[in-house]
Amino acid sequence: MAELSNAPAPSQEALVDIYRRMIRIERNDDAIRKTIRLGRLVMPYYSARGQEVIPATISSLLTDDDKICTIYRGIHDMVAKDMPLRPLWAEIAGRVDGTCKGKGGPMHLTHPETGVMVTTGIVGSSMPIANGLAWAAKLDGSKRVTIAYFGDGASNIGAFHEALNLASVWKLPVIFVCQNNGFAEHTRYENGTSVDFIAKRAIGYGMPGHTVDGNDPLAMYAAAHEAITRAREGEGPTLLECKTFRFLGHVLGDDDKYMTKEEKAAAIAKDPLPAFKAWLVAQGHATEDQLADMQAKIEAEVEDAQEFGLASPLPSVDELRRDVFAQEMPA
Amino acid sequence: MAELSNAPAPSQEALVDIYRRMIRIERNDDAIRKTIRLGRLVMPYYSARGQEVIPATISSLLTDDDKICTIYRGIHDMVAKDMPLRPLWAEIAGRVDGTCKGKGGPMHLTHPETGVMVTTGIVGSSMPIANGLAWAAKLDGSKRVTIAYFGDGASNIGAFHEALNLASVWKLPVIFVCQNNGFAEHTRYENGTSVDFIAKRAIGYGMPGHTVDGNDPLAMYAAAHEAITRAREGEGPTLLECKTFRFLGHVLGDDDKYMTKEEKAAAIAKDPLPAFKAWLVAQGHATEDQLADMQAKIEAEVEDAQEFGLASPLPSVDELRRDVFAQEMPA
Amino acid sequence: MTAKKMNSLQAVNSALAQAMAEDNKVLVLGEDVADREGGGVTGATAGLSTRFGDDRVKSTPISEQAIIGAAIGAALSGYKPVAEIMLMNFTTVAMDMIFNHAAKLRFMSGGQSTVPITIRTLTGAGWQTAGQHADHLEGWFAHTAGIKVVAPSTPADYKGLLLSCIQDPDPCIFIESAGSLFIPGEVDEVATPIPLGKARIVQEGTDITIVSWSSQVLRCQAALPALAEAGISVELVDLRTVSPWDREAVLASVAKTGRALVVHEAVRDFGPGGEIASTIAEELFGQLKAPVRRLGAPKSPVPFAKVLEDAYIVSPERVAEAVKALMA
Amino acid sequence: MTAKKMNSLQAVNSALAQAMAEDNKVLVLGEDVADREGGGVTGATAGLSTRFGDDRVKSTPISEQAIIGAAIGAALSGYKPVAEIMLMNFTTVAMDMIFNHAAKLRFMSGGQSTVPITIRTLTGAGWQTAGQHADHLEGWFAHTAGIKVVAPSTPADYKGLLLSCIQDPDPCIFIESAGSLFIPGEVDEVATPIPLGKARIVQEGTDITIVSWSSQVLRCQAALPALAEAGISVELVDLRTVSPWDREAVLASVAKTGRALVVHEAVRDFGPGGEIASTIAEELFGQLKAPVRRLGAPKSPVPFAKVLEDAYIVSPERVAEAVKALMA
Ligand SMILES: Cc1ncc(C[n+]2csc(CCOP(=O)(O)OP(=O)(O)O)c2C)c(N)n1
Ligand SMILES: Cc1ncc(C[n+]2csc(CCOP(=O)(O)OP(=O)(O)O)c2C)c(N)n1
Ligand SMILES: [Mg+2]
Ligand SMILES: [Mg+2]
Repeated sequence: MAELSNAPAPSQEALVDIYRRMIRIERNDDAIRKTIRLGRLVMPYYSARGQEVIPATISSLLTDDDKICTIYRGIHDMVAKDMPLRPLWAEIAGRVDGTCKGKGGPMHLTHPETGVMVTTGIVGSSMPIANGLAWAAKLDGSKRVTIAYFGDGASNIGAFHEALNLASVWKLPVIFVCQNNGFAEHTRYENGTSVDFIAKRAIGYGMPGHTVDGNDPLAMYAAAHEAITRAREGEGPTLLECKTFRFLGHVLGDDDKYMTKEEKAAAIAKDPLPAFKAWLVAQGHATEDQLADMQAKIEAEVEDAQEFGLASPLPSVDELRRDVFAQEMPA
Repeated sequence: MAELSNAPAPSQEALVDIYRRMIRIERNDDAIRKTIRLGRLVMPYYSARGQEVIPATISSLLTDDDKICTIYRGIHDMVAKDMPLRPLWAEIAGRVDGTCKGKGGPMHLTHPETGVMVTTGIVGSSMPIANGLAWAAKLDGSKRVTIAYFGDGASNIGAFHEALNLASVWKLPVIFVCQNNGFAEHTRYENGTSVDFIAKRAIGYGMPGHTVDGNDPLAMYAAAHEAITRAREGEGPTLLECKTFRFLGHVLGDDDKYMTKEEKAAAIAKDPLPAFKAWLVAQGHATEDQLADMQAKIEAEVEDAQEFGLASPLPSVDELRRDVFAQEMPA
Repeated sequence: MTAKKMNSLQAVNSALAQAMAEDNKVLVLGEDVADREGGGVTGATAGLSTRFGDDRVKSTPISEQAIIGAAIGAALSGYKPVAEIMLMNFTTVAMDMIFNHAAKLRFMSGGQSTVPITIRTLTGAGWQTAGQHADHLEGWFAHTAGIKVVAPSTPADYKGLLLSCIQDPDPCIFIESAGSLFIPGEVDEVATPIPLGKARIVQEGTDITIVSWSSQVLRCQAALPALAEAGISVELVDLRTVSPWDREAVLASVAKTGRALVVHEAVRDFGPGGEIASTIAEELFGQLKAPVRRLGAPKSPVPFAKVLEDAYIVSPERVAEAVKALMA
Repeated sequence: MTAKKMNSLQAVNSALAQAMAEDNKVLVLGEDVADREGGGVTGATAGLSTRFGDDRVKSTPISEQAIIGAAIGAALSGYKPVAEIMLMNFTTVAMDMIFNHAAKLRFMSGGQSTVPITIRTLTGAGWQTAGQHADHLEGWFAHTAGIKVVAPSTPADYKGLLLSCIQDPDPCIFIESAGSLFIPGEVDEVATPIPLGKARIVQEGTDITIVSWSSQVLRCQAALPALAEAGISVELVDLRTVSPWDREAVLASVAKTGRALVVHEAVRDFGPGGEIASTIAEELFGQLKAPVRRLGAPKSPVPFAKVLEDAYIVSPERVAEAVKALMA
């Protein structure tokens, strides 16, 4: 794990905070999967296990005021952004106390208070909307930034292109964060994408683009710091390509036939979570005990959220007439 | 007009043929405009006056078997491809002898025999369809190529991105020809486009991209030759950005308020038509007389086509029930 | 209130100016909309960027997805963007943003997100722009949950309804149509918003109700003198808002007249008229003196040749004929 | 002919294999469709690339505009491409290619261009995929001139109709729907194409006609036993093709029964049922014993929570209720 020279080193506090976000993502993901396997949650689940570092690091540099737009594979992004877990669980359980009253579900989780503005199930569509959030920040004279999360496959759809071009022409405070996990559903990166590094596409929009090891918190910190600073200072957008891997295939239950056992095993062997933990301890940034304590608290939070979510009432069918328009529709 | 060293020089015959196509475009355009001004043709007209060199040069390297997809500003592309003028005129006059029986009009002229496959009024949409034509050529084991014409403004729409990426991944025999006239309707290049040269976007698709003086037949010949050869030899697509200028604004009648008189005058002063003609004569590639003779023949062809078109009968209203589906719809 | 003679295009410009002056959250974006670009190809937005600043009136690249996306994002942040999609056929390149996002974010977020955008778009046959520039697609949007569909026919309605769209908390698509754009009328300089969802009775009558909207209202109106001469008393209802449509007004009118004709410029087949006609037939079953008929464009793309385009549009003569047939 | 028990997903696979074997101009393209990518996320195209080669079965990037564009271009060159758009909501990102191009090129070219493509797409509520993955948009396409809309409900129809779509000279959108995809049935291994535009009488009856299509047919069928018990003789018509729809069959049936209920999974408001209901009411005016009623989804995005999703879909119980109300 190499520290980049021309970037501010994260403080000890920041490092531990990144780890906190990572372990919160992982513990929550683990609980969701277990609950699904027990049949107590029914939903399509796109686990981001393996991709924790990216949003954990980025979120460590954001405030509640900063916004994110994310995708179906985005619960890690929300948890990293410190979205509370109780309404998250109630939502994925389809209950009234969910962020969206159970109407949106896992692919459309929304929590404006922590800046989780839009979660979309349409590949590529986080980006054009993120521009609008960034435009509003500019109009407000605010220094807040917007992050658009998306996958490698999404970099091949039209919305990517239009969004990056507009962001550059309008110099918007937005960061386009591509979580390149090497696959788009079952399609390997190089079979769908014509360029070796997605970051190169930034050249076509006159904006900076960087390919980063998305499993390396220090590299991610440096790149994210630079991009976020640029955006806050009114210098415009950046494209960050963060290389990573999804350990659990496209959707929970996916049989992974389209990849080799070896490559999967090799990727999992490089799991950033234990590696970063060991590094933190080795470097003296935290003790095993401190981290165990942190983890225990998070597990308690997750358990509480799970119980809360699954105990929350089911929505009334009247909800079909509400929130379609601002005014409730007649029965 | 500099000859490029690493490209085959066009033969004398080719040079004269390029000029023939240019003057055929220009004479035809002139006649269309006059006929509109006389009120004998009613249609939205997007003149390409000033852009003749691009399709004239490219078409000199194509056969009838090669295909083009073009746009509302595309009559020059068709005329360069040697589309016959009689059905062209009948079509823009909305008559039964038109290429499209008067149903498509100027924005949808189609003439498969000369390879004019699709003319679209939707910015960017020539490109995805051109890919399919190129894919078919590959499946057929044919060496034919497809040209997708489009404007600089079109390089900012999603279809551009998706088409270039797919063409590269599939290694299709297609050439993306951007006729960069510096404006998208009333919007100046740099106010809509985030990169200084559209050709740079090719980097993002792992394909060659070149910016060429689109008013210089020799430069265009060299670049087109290279791209077409690549495509014919199965090496995949190329993006050509051809810099040019439209002398008559976006649509006939446009008042050009969005540009300065000076820049327009400067561009018109560099009109490639008289310049190329003078060069041909000076270089001894043709005599004034030969070119005058050629022009006279073309003017006769245009006049004949105009008369033919305006004399052709109006379509019957039954045509609304025909060609919607393969089978005629009941009355 | 001072009224002025203006056409519907000018009424749009006037509405935008009034809305921007009254509420600094109102923004305008779209291709060529700023004055640097001539204030719009038709001039609909002329003068706005000069008056309200380049921050609030922004020309965009040719990127309809990016346009609607930017509008949505700004709306989520408290702004009221008016996005122009030059022509309705180009909504197809932004349809994901409109259908999957603008229309649905409120519901999918359980009411947390509000997307008060207005999409202005022009369409309609009559200008020989052929197959890709003139479709009336209001039926698609009316079938979409979460978006309102507004289709005025007079300058005063263009202005008053656009003002309402801009202030409405829901996304609205505001349809400007070739056949009515340049017809002049009286418009208040400072206008009162006209409520969405309320029809306008263009002419009262007792024999038959014609329901129409957008430019087609004018073609129906043009048929009225001949029908009056034929002794037929027509009630002409301009829906103004296609969705939500004014069921009460329509049903009340047909309950009175006992006959209904629904006329739109859109393709008849599976068109928006089906909703209105079948609702009338269902709700007033047994009370009708004649079947409810629908007129619309044939199932064909819009043709180029003038003679075909004329036949494509439902003319005043065809309206009159259909009314007479229903009275027979 | 040997028949085999298979579900509709397998029937699709079987149809594609048969079509590709019979005609080497048939191509398949879409996201993940080749065997290298697992033969489709659902397995609909499994085995095809291995059997017919990677040239004829091509996985694509996530680029729906490019997918449909490539299909159109290949079709213009004599091929018969079957393009998969994974889910119907994603047709919105390719809508320009479908609506402005595939559907219109024949007309706009005066008959020179022919675009025999088939767009296969899956949709339908029931899998808790929420607001952006389950809309039934057949109404939009049925309103579009130049494209045929096919929506089968049984494995045999999935196969026979898909074969017809592929061979049809016009663009077809072939709608696969969650509610019917995994229901098994008998399918011929080498099947005969089922003609487009012809309805299927699922059950003959004399009291009332139910018109439906796609998965909704199965929910109507599930209501039949209860209705039979209540002594109501129902004629259930599966349209199979939504556009062009089988007017003759529907009108003949309703002329016989005197009552009609149109039921679809799509949103009721401005939905495709409006065309059918208003046509029935118009053509059979004065002959009906009850108003023509329509059932469909509420005007709402598809909700996530199971309890809401269940209420969103028109259940067999609601079909039965509506029938009984019409008989009352
Ligand atoms: C427009 C659109 N097309 C197709 C899909 C189906 N789909 C869902 S996820 C996915 C793969 C996306 O891959 P990538 O962008 O790399 O993100 P990842 O899932 O790997 O995080 C596809 C094709 C979709 N949701 N939207
Ligand atoms: C999708 C779409 N958006 C907008 C338009 C309206 N429009 C027609 S031409 C044009 C400008 C295109 O500019 P460019 O691509 O540079 O081509 P040029 O006209 O300069 O040849 C625009 C915006 C359209 N036809 N299609
Ligand atoms: Mg991926
Ligand atoms: Mg241009």
